[in-house]
Amino acid sequence: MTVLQIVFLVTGFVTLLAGVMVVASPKLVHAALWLIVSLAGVAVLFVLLNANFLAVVQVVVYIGAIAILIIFAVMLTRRVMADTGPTHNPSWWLALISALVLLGGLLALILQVPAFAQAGPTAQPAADSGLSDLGTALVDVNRFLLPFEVASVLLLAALIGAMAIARPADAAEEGGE
Amino acid sequence: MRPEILTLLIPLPPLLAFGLIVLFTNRSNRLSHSVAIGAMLLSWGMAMAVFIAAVTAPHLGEHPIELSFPWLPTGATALSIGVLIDPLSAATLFFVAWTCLAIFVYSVGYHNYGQPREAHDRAGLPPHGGGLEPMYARFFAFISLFAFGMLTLVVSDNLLLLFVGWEIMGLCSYLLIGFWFGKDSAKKAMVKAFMTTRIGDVFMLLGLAYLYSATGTLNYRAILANEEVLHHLATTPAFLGLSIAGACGILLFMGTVGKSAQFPLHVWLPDAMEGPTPVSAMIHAATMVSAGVYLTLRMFPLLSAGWEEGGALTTPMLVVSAVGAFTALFAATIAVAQNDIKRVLAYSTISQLGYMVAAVGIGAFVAAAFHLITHAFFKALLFLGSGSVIHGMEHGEHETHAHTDPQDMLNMGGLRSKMPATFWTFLIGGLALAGFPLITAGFWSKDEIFADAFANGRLLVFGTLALAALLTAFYTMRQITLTFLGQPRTQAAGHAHESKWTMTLPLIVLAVFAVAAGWAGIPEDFPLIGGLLPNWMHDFVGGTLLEHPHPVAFSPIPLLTSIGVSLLGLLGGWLVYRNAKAGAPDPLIRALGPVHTLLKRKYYFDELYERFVVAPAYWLAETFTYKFLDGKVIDGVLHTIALVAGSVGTYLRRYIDLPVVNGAGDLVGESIKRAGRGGRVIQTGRVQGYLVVGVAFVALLLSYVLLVRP
Amino acid sequence: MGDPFGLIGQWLMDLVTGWGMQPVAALTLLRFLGAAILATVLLLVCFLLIVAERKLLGRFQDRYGPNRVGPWGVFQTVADFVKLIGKEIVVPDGIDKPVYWLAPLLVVMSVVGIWAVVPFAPGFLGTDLNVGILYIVSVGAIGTLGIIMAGWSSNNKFALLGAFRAVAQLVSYEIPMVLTLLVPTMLAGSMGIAAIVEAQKDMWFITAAPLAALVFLISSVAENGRAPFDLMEGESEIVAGFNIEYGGLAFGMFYVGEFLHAFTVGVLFSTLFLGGWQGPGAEQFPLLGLVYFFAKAFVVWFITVWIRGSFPRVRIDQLLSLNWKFLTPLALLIVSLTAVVDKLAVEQGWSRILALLAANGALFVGTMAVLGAYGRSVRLREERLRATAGGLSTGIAR
Amino acid sequence: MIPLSWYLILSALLFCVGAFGVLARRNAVGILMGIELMLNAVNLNLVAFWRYLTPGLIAGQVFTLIVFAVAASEASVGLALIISIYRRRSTVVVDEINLMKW
Repeated sequence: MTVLQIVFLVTGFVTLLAGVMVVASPKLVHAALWLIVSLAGVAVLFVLLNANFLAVVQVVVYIGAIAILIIFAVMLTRRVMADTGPTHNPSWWLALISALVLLGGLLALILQVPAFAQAGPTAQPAADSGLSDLGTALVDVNRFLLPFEVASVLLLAALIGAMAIARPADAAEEGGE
Repeated sequence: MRPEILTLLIPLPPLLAFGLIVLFTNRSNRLSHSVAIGAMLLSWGMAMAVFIAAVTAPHLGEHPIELSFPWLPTGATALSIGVLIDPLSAATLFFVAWTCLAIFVYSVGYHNYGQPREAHDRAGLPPHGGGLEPMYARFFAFISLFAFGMLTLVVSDNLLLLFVGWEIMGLCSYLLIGFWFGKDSAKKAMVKAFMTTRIGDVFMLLGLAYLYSATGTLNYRAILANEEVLHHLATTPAFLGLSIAGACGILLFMGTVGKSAQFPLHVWLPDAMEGPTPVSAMIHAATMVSAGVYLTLRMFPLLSAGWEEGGALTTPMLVVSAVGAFTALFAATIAVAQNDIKRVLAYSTISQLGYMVAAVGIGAFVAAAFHLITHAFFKALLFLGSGSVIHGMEHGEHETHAHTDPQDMLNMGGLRSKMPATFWTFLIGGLALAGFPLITAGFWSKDEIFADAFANGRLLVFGTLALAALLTAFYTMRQITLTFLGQPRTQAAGHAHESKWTMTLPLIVLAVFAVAAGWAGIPEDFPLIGGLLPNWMHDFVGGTLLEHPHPVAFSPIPLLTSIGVSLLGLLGGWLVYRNAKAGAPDPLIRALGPVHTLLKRKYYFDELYERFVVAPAYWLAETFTYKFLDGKVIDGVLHTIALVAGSVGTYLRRYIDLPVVNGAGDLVGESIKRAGRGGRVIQTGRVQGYLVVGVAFVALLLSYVLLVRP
Repeated sequence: MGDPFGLIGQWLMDLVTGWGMQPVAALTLLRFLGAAILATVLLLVCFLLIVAERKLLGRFQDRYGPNRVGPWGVFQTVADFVKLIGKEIVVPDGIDKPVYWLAPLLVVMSVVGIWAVVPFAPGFLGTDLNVGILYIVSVGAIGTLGIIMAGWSSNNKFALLGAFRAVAQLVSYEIPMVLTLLVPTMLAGSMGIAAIVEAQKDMWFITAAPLAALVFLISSVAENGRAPFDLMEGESEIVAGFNIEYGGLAFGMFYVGEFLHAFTVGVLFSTLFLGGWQGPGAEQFPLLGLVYFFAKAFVVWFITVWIRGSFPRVRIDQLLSLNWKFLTPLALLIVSLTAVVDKLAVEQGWSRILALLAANGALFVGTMAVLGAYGRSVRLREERLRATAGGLSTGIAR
Repeated sequence: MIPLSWYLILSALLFCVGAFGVLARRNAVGILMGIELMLNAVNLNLVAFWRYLTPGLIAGQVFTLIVFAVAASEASVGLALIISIYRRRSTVVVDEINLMKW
C-alpha cells in the first residue's frame, strides 16, 4: 500500500461516487456539479498516469467548457428552479439490470487477461510525459495529422451546426441577429 | 495566327453576337448594336487578314488555305466540315465583309437610333417618321445571324456546310422580310419568299444527295479539282440523256434559281421589299442572291464538265445561259415600268443576276465573278441610297403631315439639293449599274461579259444582254431623274433632308468601291489604259479553275456596243423624264399603252402562280389531304384500332387484373399492414428503450462469449 | 547572498528530515507549507492593493478617496475587514446550501491557484509545470464555475442574471485570451512559465508581439470583470450581480478574489510579456528579481486601475460583439501570423524580433483600416436613419 | 505501484454508471451527462493503456485528444438540440419526445 495507491484509491472512490451522484441525484444542477467533481477526479487520475497535459486539457475542456455549457442548458431548459416530477423513467430497473450485466461482462473480460494484472508500467515515459512527442505526432503527416485535421473540421462543423440549431425559429427567418 | 484557323473563326463573332443579343442585351439598344457591330467588325478584320493572306499566297488556286475535320461519322466515311479559301471564296469574302459591315453601320441610322420612341409606334409596324424602331435590338440579332450564315457559306469547303449557311439565310430572310409583321403585305411576302426559295432548295438538296451518292463526298476540292472524278461524272449517263454531272449541275442550279430569283422563281424578290431597306440591301445585294450565283460559280467545273473552251456548250450550261439571259431581259423590261424606287432596284437586281448566270452559262467564269463583286458593291450602294431617300421622304412627310407614299418615285424629285451626299453616291451607283463607260465598275464587268459572249460567238446571248443593258441604263436614268432631278413634286419631297452620318458614311465607302472595284479587272489589251493596272481579277480569280481560262482577245464591237447602249439608255431616260410634272402620269404609258400595263403587272406572274400553283396547293392541302385523307381514311383506321384495343383492355381488366393481380397485391399489402400493426407496440419511440435493448444484447453477447464459450 | 529562497528551502528540509521524517512526506509537508505561506501573503497583499486602488480611483475621479483611518487612510481596508467579520451573515431562504457555500471558496481558490506556477524570482516558484499556460487557463475556468454556482444557488433572479452575464462574458473572453497565450508559448517554444520567462532574457515578448499583449490585456481585464467590463455586477442594472445575496466574510471573499485577480492579471502580463523577474543582475541576486517582478506587476496593475477609472461600462451587446467580431478574429490572425513569421525568420535574435514586429505593425495597420471602414459605414447608416427619421417627423408635423 | 487492472476496473465501473445514467435519466441533459461519464471512462482506459502497455507510442494520448474534440462537439450539438426542442415543445423529458412513435 504505497502513497500512490492510496491516492489512487481515494481519487477513484471520489470519482465513482461523484459519477453515481451524477446519475442518481434528484437535482439536475447538483448532478452537473457532481459531474464536474467526477471529471476533476479523472483529471487527477491522468496526473497519476503522467499525462499532465491531458489532465489540464481535461480541466479546460470539460470543466471550463462542457460542464459550464451543461449547467447553462440545465438552467435554460426550465421555468422554475426546483426540479419537478420523477428524475428517472419508469423502466429504470431494466436499465440498471442491463448496466450491471454489462459491468459483469466487462469485469470478467478484464480479469481474464493476465497482462492487465501487471504491477506497474513497463517503461518510464519521457521527462515532459511525451508532450513534445505528442505535439509533433499531431502535425506529422505520417502519424496523426489526418485525424487531427478531421477532428478540427468536426469541431468547426459542430460549432456552426450548434448555432444553426439553437437559433430561434423567428431569428432564423429574419436572418439572425 | 495561321490563316486557316483565322478563317475558321470568321463566321463565329456574329453568331455569338446573335446569342448575346437574344439572351442578354436585348433590353439595351446601345449594347445590342454595339455588340452586333463590334462582332461584325471583328469578322471584317479577320476576313481582311485572310483576304490579304490569300492574295499574297502563291498559286492559291492549287494550294488553297484549307482546314477540315470530320463532323458526322456516317458508317465508314464521315461528313467533314472545314474551311476553304481559294481565289473565288477570297474575293467573295472581301465584298461580303465590306457590304455587311457597311449595312450594319447603316442600320443604326436607318432605325433612328437616338430618337425617342414614338408613343403610338407598335412592335411589328414601321415606326412613323423619326421614331425609334420598337424592335431595334431584335433587328440587330437577326442581321447578325444572317451575316453568320453568309460567312459560313463563303468559307465552307463543302456543299453540306454551304447548304447549312444557305438555309440559315433562308430563315433569316423569312424573319427579316416579315420584320414588320404587323403589315399584312409583309406577312404575305415573308411566306412567299420562304416558299419560293424552298422549291429551289428542295431541288438543291436532291442534287446534293445525288452528288454524294455518286462521289461519296461533298468536298469541293475532292470533286471539282479532281480530273478523273469530273471525267467519271461527265461520262456516266444518269437519266434523260444527262450525265451525272449534268443532272447534279441542273439540280443544284435550281437552288440558285430559287435563291437568286431567276425566272421562273423570281416572284418573291420584289415582294421582299416589304422588309426594312437594310434588309433589302442585305438580301438583294450583299448576301443571299450573291450566294446563289456563288454556288453556280462554285459548281462551274461540274456544269462545264466535258467542255473545252470555245467548244459546244454542255446541256446544263445551255440551261443556265438560257435562264440567265432570259431573266436579264425579262426583269429589265419589268423594271422599266415600276414606280416604287425599291422595286425598280429589285428587278434590276434580278436582271443583273441574270447577267451573271448567263455569263457562267457561256463559260465566262471570271467575268461572272467580276460582275458579282462589282454588282454587290453598287447594288448595296443603290439600295442604301434608296433607303436614305425614303428616310428623307418620311422625315418630309412627318414635318408636312402629308400622306404620300414615300417610296413612289413620282412623288419625289429635286432631292439633289436636299440630300447631296445621297445624290452623289446614288448617282455613282446608278452610273455603275448603267455601265457608264470607263470610270465605273459596272462598265468593266459588263464589258467583260459582252466581250466573252461575243468572242465565243454566243450572239443570241450577246444580243439579249445588250438589249437588257439598254433597258438597264434607261430605267436607271429614269430613276435618278425622277428622284433627284427637276423640282420637288410633293411637299414631302420639298421638306426632305439629308440623313445622319451613320447612313451617309457607308454610302460613301461603298461609292468608292463602286468605282474602284472595276479597276481590278481591266483587260490587258484594252486600248490606251489597258495594262496600266494588271488584270488582277483574271489572274487571281481565274486561278480557281483547274486550267486557267485565257483572256479573250479584244474586239471593238462588244466595247462599242456596251458604251453605246449605256449612253443611249441614259440619254433616253433623261430625255423622257427630265420634265415630269407633279400628278402627271408616266410618259411611257402613252408611248407603250397596254404593253406598259403588262409590264407594270409583271406579266401577271403573281396572278398566274396564284391560279395554277397556290390554289391547287391549297385544295390539295385542305380538301384532299386534310378533309379526306386525314379526316376519313387515317382517322377511321385509328378509330377502329382504338375500339378493338379498348374492348380487349376492358376484358383483361375485368377478368384478369382485378381478381388475380389486385387480389395478390392486396393480400400481400394487407398481411404486411396487419403484421405492422401487431408489431408496432415495441416501437415506443423512447430512445432509451431502444438503448436498453441494445445494451442488454451486448451484455448477453459478452456473457455468452465469456461464460458459455470460454 | 546568492539564492536566499534555495537556502531557506534547504534549511527547512534538513530541519524536518532531522526530526526523522522520510523525505517524500517531508517534501509534501514543505509543499503544503509553502502554499499556505504564499496564499496568506497574497491575501495580506490584498489589503494594500484595495486601499491603493481606492485611493487611485479617488485621484482619477478627482476626489481624495479613503483618508480617515490611519495615515492617508491606509488602514481603511483593515477597518472594512473587521466590519465584515463582525457582520452577521444573513443566509437567504430557499438557497442551495452546499453550492452556496462552495462558490466563494472556488472563486478565491481559482485566483490563488494561478500563483502556484508564477515564478517570482530565479528558482523561486511554486511548481514548474510543463503546461503552465494551460494550467492558468484551467484554473481560471474554475473561477467561472464559482461565479455561476454563486449566482444560481442564491435563488435570486438578479444573482442569476448576473451569473448568466458573467458566464457569457467569461467564457467568451477566454477564447482570445487563450489564443494570445499561445503567442508567448510559440515564441518560447514551451508551455512552462519558467521557460517562458527564461526565453525573455534578451528581449521581452511585448516587443515581438505587441498586438498579442494588447489583446491579452483587454481580454484578461474582461476576464477579471472590472470596468469597463463589469457587467456581471452592474450595480445600476442588476443591483450587485451574482454576489448580491452574499454578506459578511463570504462577500469579502468575492471582494478579495476580484482585487487579487486584478493584481494577478498584472502579474501574468508582466510574466508573459514583460519578462517576469528578468532584469539587470537578477540572476546574481534573486531578491532583485523579486523587486523587478513586483515592480512590473504593479505597473500593469496600475494601468488596469487606470482603465477602470477612465472608461464607462459597455453594453452587453457591445461587450460580446467586441469579443466575437473583433478580438477573436484578431487573435486568430495574430496567432497564425506569428506562427508563420516565426517559422520563416530562421535565425534567432534581432532579425526575428524585427520581423515579428514588422508583421505586427502590418497587422495593426490592416486592423485599423478595417475598423475605420466599419465605423464609417456605421456612421453613414446612422445618418441615413436620422435623415429618414427627420423626414418622417417633418412629414408628421406637416 | 498501481496495477493496470485497477484503472480498467475503475473505468469499467464509471462506464457502466454512465450507461445507467444514459438509460435511466428522464431529462435529456442528464442523459448527456451520462454520455460524458462514459466518454471519460473510455479516456481513462486509453491513457492507462498508453501508460502501461505502449508508453513509446503516443497513440493513446492522441486518441484521448480526439475523444475530447468529439465530446466537445457532441456536447455543443446535443445541447443545441435540447434547447431547440425545449423551444418547440417546452420539455426536455425524453419520454415525452416520442414523435418517432407510430
